[in-house]
Amino acid sequence: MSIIASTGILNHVDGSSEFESHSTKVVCSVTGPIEPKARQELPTQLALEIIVRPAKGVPNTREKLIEDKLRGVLTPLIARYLYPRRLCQITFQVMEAGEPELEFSQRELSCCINAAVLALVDSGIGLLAMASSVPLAIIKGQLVVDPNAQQLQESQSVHTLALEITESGKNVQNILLLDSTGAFTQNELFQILSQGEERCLTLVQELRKVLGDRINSEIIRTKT
Amino acid sequence: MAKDIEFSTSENKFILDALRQNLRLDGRSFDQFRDVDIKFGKEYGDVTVTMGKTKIHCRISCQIAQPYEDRPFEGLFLISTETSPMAGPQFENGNSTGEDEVLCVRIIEKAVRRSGALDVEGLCIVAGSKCWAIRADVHFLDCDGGLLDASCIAVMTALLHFKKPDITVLGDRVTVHPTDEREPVPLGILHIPICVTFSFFNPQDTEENIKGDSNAEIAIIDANLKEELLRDGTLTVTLNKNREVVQVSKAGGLPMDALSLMENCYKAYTITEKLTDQILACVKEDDSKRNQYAGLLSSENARDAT
Amino acid sequence: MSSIISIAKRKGAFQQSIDAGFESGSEDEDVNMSDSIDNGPTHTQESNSTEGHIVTPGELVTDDPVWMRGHGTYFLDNMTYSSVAGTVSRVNRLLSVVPLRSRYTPETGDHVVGRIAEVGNKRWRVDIGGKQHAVLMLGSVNLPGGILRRKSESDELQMRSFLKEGDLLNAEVQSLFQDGSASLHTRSLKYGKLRNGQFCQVPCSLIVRSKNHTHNLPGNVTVVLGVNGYIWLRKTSKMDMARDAPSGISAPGPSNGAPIGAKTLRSSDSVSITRLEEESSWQIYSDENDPTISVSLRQTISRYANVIKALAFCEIDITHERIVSAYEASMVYPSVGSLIDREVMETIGQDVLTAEKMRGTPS
Amino acid sequence: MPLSIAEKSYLYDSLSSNAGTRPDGRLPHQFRPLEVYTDFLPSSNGSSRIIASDSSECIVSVKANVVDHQVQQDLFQVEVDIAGQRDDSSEVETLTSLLNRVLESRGSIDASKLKLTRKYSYKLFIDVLVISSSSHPVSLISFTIFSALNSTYLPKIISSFDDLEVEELPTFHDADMVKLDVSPPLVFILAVVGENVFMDAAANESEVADNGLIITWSGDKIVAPIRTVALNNSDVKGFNPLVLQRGIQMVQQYAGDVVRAFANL
Amino acid sequence: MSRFEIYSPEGLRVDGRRWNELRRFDCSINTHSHAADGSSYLEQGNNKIITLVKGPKEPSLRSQMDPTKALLKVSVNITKFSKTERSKTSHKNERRVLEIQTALTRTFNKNVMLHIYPRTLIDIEIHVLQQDGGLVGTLINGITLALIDAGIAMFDYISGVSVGLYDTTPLLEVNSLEENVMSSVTLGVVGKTEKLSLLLVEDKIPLDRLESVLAIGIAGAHRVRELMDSELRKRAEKRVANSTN
Repeated sequence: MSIIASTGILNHVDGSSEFESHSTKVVCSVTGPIEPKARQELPTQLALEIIVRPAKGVPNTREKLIEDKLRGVLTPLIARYLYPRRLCQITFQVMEAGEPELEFSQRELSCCINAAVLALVDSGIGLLAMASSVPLAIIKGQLVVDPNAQQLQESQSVHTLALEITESGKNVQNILLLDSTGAFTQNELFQILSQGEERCLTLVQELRKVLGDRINSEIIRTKT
Repeated sequence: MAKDIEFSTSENKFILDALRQNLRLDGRSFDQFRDVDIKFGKEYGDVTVTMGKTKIHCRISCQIAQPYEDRPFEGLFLISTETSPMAGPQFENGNSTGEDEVLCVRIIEKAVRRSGALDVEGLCIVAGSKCWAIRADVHFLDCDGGLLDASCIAVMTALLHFKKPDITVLGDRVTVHPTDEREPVPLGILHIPICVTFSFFNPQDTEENIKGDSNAEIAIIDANLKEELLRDGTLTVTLNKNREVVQVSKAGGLPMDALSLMENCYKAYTITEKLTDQILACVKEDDSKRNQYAGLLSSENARDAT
Repeated sequence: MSSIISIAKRKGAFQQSIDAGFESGSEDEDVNMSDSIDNGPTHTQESNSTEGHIVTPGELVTDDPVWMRGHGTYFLDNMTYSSVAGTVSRVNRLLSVVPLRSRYTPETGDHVVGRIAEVGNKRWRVDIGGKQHAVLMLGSVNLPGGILRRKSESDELQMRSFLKEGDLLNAEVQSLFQDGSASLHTRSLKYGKLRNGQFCQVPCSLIVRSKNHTHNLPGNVTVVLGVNGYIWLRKTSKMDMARDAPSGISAPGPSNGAPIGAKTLRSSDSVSITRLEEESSWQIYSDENDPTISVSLRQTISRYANVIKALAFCEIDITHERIVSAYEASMVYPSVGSLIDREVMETIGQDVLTAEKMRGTPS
Repeated sequence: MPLSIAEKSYLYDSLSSNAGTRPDGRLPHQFRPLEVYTDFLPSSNGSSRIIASDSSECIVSVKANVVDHQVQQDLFQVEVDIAGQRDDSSEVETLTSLLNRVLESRGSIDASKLKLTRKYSYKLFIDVLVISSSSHPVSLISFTIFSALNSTYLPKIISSFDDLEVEELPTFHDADMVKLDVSPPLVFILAVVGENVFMDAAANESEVADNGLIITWSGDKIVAPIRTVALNNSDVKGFNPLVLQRGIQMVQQYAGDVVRAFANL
Repeated sequence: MSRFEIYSPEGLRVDGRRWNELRRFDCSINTHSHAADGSSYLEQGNNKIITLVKGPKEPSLRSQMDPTKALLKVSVNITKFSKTERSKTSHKNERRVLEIQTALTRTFNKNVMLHIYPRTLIDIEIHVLQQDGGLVGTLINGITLALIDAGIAMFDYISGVSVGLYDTTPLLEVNSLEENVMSSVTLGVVGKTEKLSLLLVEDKIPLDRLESVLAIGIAGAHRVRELMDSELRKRAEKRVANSTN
């Protein structure tokens, strides 16, 4: 259950990342803080423009919904008070959905969250915490962490969990997102939270490693 | 473009002065196309093309649809090129009414769709009622100039690479066979158009350009972003290996001598030849990689059967 | 013929009346390439630089380097080319090409009529029919309270009570900005807000620059002929009478062109009192018309407006004398409304030109 | 065109006085001269272009299609395009709906002239392009439509009228054309200033008008629609009901002259 | 198209022209003297267009104001009735029309002396009343005439013309019938030079034939320039004669 991720892959934006897990692959770019349009401007905080573009076809309500959920996750993560009357554009391009797009968006959503964390760090925009996200599914009463496309289709319920993580990726601070659909019991939900938390913690370590590797490879060279 | 990127006057002057001395900022010669890197994704018709710092992703998808009433024997083919700020802050999300965006969309349209690069008649399933609708989604990931040329390469490579599911037609009933059941079939590609864009600079006054006879205008191939922002005019020539001009677009800009435009067309042809070969080689290589795997599977099956 | 509407049927290409009867030789024929070599208009290059010669864009005007290149030209090395279609003009060493038609280009000293387009910070922006709006600075107008009055902050706040959007005024071009736009002033009693009449507009190329652009016309009407082609017709006021009093109508004396001042004051005491009154009161920015304008005067003003339009229709340069002449010629048509007919306008234009030939006084 | 207050009051006083002096001296019922071009679009069945003396200009094309009149009731369809305005602007939409109302099949126009067979009729697509206009363009458009319809020629039908049992579409003569003979209604617009009404108000007159009246004339009588319309957005006022009567009288008295003037071309 | 012979063995085209013959070219300027600063009406074959130039004038939007030069805006209104078959939909926001507008704007941007009209807007409005092939060339000519009529300074004429390629024969100025069955090239030529401001090829043409197509196109465009020039001179002489009255 490995991920492939890298940062700083694009040249004309302030931060960028690529995040791949199973067959789902997302590229994220961050531009900001920049001058906003008048209607976007917030007097005391950084405004966020979040754009999700699907692998196939034009964006529609499905992508708008993902954008909305992402906004809910990313807004509390960014130190927005640092950049009043500025704008940050966060753009996601889904390269491969890795799930049947008509029914599911869980995999894309959680990959977008992870990619966004990497790209935001890469852009140098102030963050209050790290975050990571994982999709989960319950198949025949059995909990599956990070299900693939096939597993999603066999599931009774699907869930996306995103957690705010602090203290070098050791402490789970808050739940940023819990998005569950399908039929499930309260018990199953608790199970989802505990197993999801476990996975999120390891994932955040992996994200930290990706970032660390990048810093090591670049900073050391410039120091010498 | 939404926001104009602007460089300082001195930087602009430096680039133009260098051009007057036959030099480009990235060290290329005037006629040098950037190296093109083509990568395939996991699925058929998923291609990423990188040219210098320009990166384009193209994704082909297909579904069954109803053909247009006036063209019952043809399938549908749509190329979608929507911009997003990912490629650079000058792009607005989904807004393709800017001058450059419109030209880009129209030229790709003419180069690929109008020129019949894809055999749309081969997409017909049941005349008048069912056909394949092929969709090419072009995603601009990173823009350092040459979006049009790179997009054309990406679309053509992806079309060559793509395979649609096999189908069986019984009367009006169409059965689509999942790709793991039956080997999917490639699209019919009739020719491979390649776009080559020239950027023109006027090293002198406008008066000299209009009335003089020095013809000293500078033409460079495959400009990067900075060069694009400074250029006085542009020409996009689309050719294929059959020595056919597919499309030429010089939509205004710096007036250029007709003979030098012809020269540009011939230069574009050598690039077309080279790129066509590269595209075909890449597709073939990827195909054989996949086939190796498929071959392994089929030999296993063969063993099972015995 | 119906008296309430005249409908004329026109044939062929949509050309203006002025072209009627002008048959081009090759009409309705496809154009053959082969005759292009010989039949094209040939123009010897030497003759092009002569005064009044017609040139078109891209045409070589002269290859003589002694000329200074003015408006309507561009050059490469020794060659001077035309950038507009027009006539070659030479003033001393300055060579320029005057386009046949173009928007009004202001020059310092021009007497113009303008309309307030925008009220801005300490300035008004005035539509004078040019390429850009002209600017009228708050400091360039007379304010109620006399010349010696200093402008104050309260003036900045109540600019709309002096001049507001839509208001018409006449003014002088005080200076030109770098980009060719004009700065106006109304610091003279002959300039300012316009009242008691109606506005009409003609192409600016038909107005000839002269010393005086305000004329009293027969029938108690005064015309302000803006150089920019904006024209104001009004009831002659006491001020108008005073202006013309010392020197008469047709022979403009030195006082006419000069800014109003001591010389005008000489004319009579009653006027000087009027002047003082006007200058010191809000009256100069009033929107009220003279309540005593009679119906017959209104009709006279309409008649003048129509004859000016007739002159413009015939593309005849508009001068004080020609307006009077056209007015007299129009008197054979008792109904003012009949002057809007094409044929009538053409007849009036013709009459004016004939009368001039007979008098032997071309403009 | 915004006018100054002094200009407006001068114009208003002139127009509302007993004499009703117009700025260009016209009589209250007098039109400005018009120039008409017809038949300049060979690919349309009828075309007309009218230029008013203030250079307001309107172009109308009439194109015919054969339709099943069971399915399509409205045999006239007007579409208005005003240069510089969006197709969905309120002015364009109001004008389009008004003009379609004027040409409604069950209205005053005789749509039976378009009937080809028992099944089929001609449907006329009337495209209006207003190149420029300095005052309310409805009258100009209506006049242009009038002259375009009067210069419309349609292919002559050669198949039989009774085709209820016939499968085929009607067939037409290759060269012979028949002149369309409908008498389309004319729309007049009048400006109300004080107690006076004026035909064909110029831009400056419209600017001071208290109100405007749209009155439709068909054949030899006043027909619907009759409505008021604001000619400016600064000085609109109510008016005396007697003025409406005066306006209707004026149209009744002079509309025939306009029709005759067009007929005499 | 079997009824028509596109190019007969005797060398005649569907409308009776020879391969190197232009269509009827009827133009007039100053057709809308009140409504615009410059105007033209042009019939090139069965293409009929009205062009209005308004400006240089004060821009209505601040964003249209450039302190160094004038902003040139071209809008092309292709009417629904311009073709034989009436179009059901408006052409206003079609990509093809946007492309034509951009191409025309960029063509005249380099030819009009925009820098002498800072902070102004030059608004060009074209109405296509009827079209019959080679439209973009006709639009170029209409704009050139109207700009000159407006007295706006420009470096030279730009004349537009289209050339078709029928098998191996270039046919000057295609009509829509020809345009539908063969590839065609549109050129915008600067003055009497061989410089191209605009060059559009929208269908396949053998690379080795392009040069001959361009050659005949340039010759045709030069002839169009002469026709426009003679009309302008005719007008100018009349105007000059009138003003010396």
